[in-house]
Amino acid sequence: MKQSNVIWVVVMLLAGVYLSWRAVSYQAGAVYVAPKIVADADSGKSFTTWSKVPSVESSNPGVEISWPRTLGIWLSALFTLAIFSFLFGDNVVYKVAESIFVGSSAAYAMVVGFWSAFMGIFVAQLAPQFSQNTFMPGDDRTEPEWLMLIPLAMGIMFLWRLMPAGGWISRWPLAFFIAVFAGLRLVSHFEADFVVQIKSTILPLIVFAEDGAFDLKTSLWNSTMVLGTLCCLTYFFFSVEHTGVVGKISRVGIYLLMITFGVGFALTVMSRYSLLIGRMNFLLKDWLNLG
Amino acid sequence: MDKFWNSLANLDRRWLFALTFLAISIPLLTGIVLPQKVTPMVENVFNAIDELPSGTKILMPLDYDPSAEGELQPMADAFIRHAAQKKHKLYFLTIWPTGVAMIQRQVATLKKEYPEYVYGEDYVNLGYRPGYEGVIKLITSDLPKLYGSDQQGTPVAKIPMMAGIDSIKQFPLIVNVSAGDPGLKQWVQYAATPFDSIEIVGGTTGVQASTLYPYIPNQMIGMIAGIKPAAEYEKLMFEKYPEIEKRPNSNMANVFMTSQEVAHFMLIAIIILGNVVMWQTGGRRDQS
Amino acid sequence: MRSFTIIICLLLVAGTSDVSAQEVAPPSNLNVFDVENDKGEELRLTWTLSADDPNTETKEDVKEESANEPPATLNNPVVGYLIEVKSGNQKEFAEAGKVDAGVSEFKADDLERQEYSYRVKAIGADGSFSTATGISAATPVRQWVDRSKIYFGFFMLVVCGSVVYFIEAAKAGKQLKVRKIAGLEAIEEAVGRATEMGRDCLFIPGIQDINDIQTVAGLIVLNRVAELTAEYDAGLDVPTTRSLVMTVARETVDGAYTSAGRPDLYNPDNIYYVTDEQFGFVAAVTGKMVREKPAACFYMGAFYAESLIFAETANTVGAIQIAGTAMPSQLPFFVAACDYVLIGEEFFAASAYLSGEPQQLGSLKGQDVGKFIAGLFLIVGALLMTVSQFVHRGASGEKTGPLQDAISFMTESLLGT
Amino acid sequence: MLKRTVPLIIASIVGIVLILAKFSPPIQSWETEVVMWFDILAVFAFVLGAGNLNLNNLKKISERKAGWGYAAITLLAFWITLICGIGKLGVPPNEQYLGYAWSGSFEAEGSAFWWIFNYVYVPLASTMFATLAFYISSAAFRAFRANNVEASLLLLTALVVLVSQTSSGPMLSDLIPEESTWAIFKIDTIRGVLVNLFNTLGTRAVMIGIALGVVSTSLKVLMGVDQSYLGGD
Repeated sequence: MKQSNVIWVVVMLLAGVYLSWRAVSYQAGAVYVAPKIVADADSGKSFTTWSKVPSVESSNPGVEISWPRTLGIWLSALFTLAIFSFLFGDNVVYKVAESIFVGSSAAYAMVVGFWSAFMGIFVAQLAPQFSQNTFMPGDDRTEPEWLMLIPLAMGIMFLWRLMPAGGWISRWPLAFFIAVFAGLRLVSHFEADFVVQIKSTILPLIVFAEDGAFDLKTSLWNSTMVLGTLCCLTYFFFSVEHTGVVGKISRVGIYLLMITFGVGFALTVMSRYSLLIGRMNFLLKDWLNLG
Repeated sequence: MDKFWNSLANLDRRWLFALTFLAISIPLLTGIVLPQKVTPMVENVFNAIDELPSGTKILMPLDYDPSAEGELQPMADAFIRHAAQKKHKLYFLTIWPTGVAMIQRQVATLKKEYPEYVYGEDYVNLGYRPGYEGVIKLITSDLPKLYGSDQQGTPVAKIPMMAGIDSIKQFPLIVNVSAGDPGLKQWVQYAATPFDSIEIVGGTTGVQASTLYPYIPNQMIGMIAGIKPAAEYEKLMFEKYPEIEKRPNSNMANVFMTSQEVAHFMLIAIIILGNVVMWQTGGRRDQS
Repeated sequence: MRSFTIIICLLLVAGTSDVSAQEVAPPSNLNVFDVENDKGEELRLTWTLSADDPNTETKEDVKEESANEPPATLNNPVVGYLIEVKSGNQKEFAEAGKVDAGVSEFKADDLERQEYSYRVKAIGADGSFSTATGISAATPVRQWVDRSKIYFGFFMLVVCGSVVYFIEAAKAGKQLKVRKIAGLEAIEEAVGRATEMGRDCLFIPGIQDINDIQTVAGLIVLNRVAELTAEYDAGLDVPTTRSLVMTVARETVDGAYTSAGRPDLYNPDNIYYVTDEQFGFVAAVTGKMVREKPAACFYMGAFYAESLIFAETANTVGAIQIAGTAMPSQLPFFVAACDYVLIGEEFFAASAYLSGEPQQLGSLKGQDVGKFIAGLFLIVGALLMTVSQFVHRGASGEKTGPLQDAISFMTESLLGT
Repeated sequence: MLKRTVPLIIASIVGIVLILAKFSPPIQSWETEVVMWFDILAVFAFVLGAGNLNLNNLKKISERKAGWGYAAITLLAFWITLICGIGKLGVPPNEQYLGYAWSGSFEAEGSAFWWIFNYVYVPLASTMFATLAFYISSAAFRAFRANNVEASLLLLTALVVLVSQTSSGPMLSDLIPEESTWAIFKIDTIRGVLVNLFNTLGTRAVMIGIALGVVSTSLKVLMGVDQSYLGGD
């Protein structure tokens, strides 16, 4: 154990030396920004915003290196390595990255929900004057939308569970929404998955070409499509035991499903490797400036 | 010998991880490229851009995010290089908030390799507008309503190449790169299908591709689905414009494709090895 | 009528050739209809294009026949049309919209349910307007029932009705037989094994919110799994990606422990919120798997790319894995990497099986009727189309006849949406 | 009564009304309205989620449980991100409304929240996603074994499609002359049949089954046959 620790320390040190060398001599991970001044004649106010420019423009006037963003690139690279390290076993670095990830992504989702749904819809519709005077100046709503009191009431009912008594009232909004989506999904799945799929599988089993000749290829194709779908459907029958003829048909059905899954698996492989290539490319090019 | 197979049967999967890592990264670092056979669909996409007269206005919506970069960046690069080589006018925009950074990358490529391209005259970055497919529906009839200014906040009235553009019907071709919904499907449905004057080609991920094939060729000229066709596209481009090949990173799809090729054969070998091990050890599967 | 207009135009062109701007020929035959199956806010307008419209068909025909006649006869071609509207109490016409040349229809929306009068003018290239068409009027009508969806509704009623019928029949005491599903028998075995090993059962109800019916189905399965863990006194661990799912899961597990007679064992802390974000959740859950080594993992709900990450990580700690999902794209990964998988419909059926309540089994019988109807449609439809192939063998052109009517009734009406 | 019967009545009425709404144009828009309410309720629910996250981690810290340091890091990351985002730290005002300090987008380039998103969230999420490439290898080694007919079919189809996705596979199979009877064994042809025929038919059957499963689960919820989501009394 001790020996392996020594090896790790040496490896880390070497990596550190290499990275400092890349950072200094090749400006690994450096990000350049250019300023833009936005001024408003009416209020006399002006602000400077900064946006990223390609490193070829680093010598242009006004362009300067952005330390927060350069630090960001380095941090991204370290996070990338931290997540990859989990593949070789749980470790401190991964646990730190995981903790940061969980905390900040939970807050991220809440911030998005807060600004887009809560402020952007709820407050903007219930208190248009307030929202237009503060965070949504471009909005042209004048009258409050009183319907928004319904979700407010439901929200209060839902949060009532934090109270010592009467927490059961929170079941009402939950039942409401579970039922709402049960109804909506019932119709949409029936439409898109049931009706449309049946419709597109209704094909002639025997096909003749324009000139009246028998079209073997299309006939075989269509027949397989129709009969194969029927076999797979048989597999899903619950009230019939899978024995005898039904058993044989459902057997063919499960074989066909396995082929489907085999194809599905392999088709995804290319995209998954591409993800890894993308990450490696970030490490090698964006960060280390290699190649 | 039995001992050997048994140890393989209980192979620590970290060896497989290491193998995958090497299969992906070594080709990336060496930059070796393999020959490609060009398929007809890729040729159609290439010709759609190539046969337009120089200076044609092309709308380039880039709707993807960093996680899809590994698959879509090379084809976006190839589209941009090809279009710039033909001196087309490029109009970038995106309906994904994360697309803004992707456009910045393309702009960087243009600045670096085509210094004669002038912002506002040859290309413009209109940036992101929220609204998903609603954006597409709106700009088919009224572009300035949504895009009153470019990404930098410059009013379109001050951008020479925006003069006279009131809807995307003025673009004979849309070149879209997309990683999901809303994306290529919506551009086909709401822009290319209702308006005969707009043609569309696209680039998308391999996973997305199967849902898009039905639109070809009636509603969409063709598409580049994944790294492999992107590599073929680059080959076509190099044949016609050999000077592009000499630039750094211009053959990214081909380099990535070598990684894919090696990784795919590694995976096939792993599957076969798994089966050989199973036969040799009599199907025992020790889980640790 | 149209040719007459053209002649007049040509005469005008001939007579006043020194004047560059010509009066534009007006469009004609304006018709206004109510849009069917809407809530009474839309009207549809159609008209015949102006003779000076470059897209007017007669011009095209002429062009094809005599190429020597140049399209230059259009001194002042139409560039668009102006639609004007006047509602009941207004006196003046106001602009309702503009369309491009070549377009001969317009949809007016956001209307009240009152009478609207319309007229259309052509706009010339020089910006002048033609005289207006005759005035045409209509009132938007509100339809309470969308008649285009009646067949779809009827079809849905049949399938839903059979599910309801069998649930009620089972309640009334009708005996129903159902086959076994391997993955379900394994659930009890897995909980038992976790108890023996003294390790937890990990249950993930998917990564979607409660508005996804798969999450609801997953929570129903959780109810049965929780009953088992209560009986066996095994540990249960339920990480969720949504606050609402956490809340409902707590109610569910609480109820399950109560009905298993062990409310003392219920600990709400074991059902907790991690983060809304997909991969943040994955990072936390895989970390937990490696550290706490659950003996059984259940994945029941809507899953995306994380399916394989979960399955491969749990495999390294030697957990029994049972998955159920209705995401077709993730089934291959679960099938390859888990011990048992409930495929699509089996996942929804699981709750009925596990409850063992007769009325729940009735719903399965109803689903089978649905599949039977699907199969019947496939067979009848395919046979009809095959017969049609024989009947129309070698024939070109539009297929007609009662056979074709039957096919289109089936695909367009019954299966039309 | 109030705990169980009323929610069940609510569920039945609301669900049926929304099913009918699909068939009645005047009330079709209720769907959008109600879906919007749900998004708002989800924000209210964040109070519970955030409370739970904070309580759990605080408990770990105060009890000095193993790994309490990580709990502290999680809390720190949570609050920093939340404050940066809700407080719009470093967000410049909207360019058209400079007088309104809060008018900028909470994700504006250069803001603190934008920085966290780009340099913390994005690399962590996309790397986690990318680890799938490794898991594919390990799953292929352990799970793709021809033990029985089902597994063999899964394995064989996966192999064929994998070969078809390479460059050299199709090139090799192009050595088969176009006109020969063996031409149907060209890898692209086989791939076409597998992807467009077998994959389609299997997926269709699965989707038809899923639709029926959804219909019956929804009906059970609306009829009150399954009440487990309401918990005990």
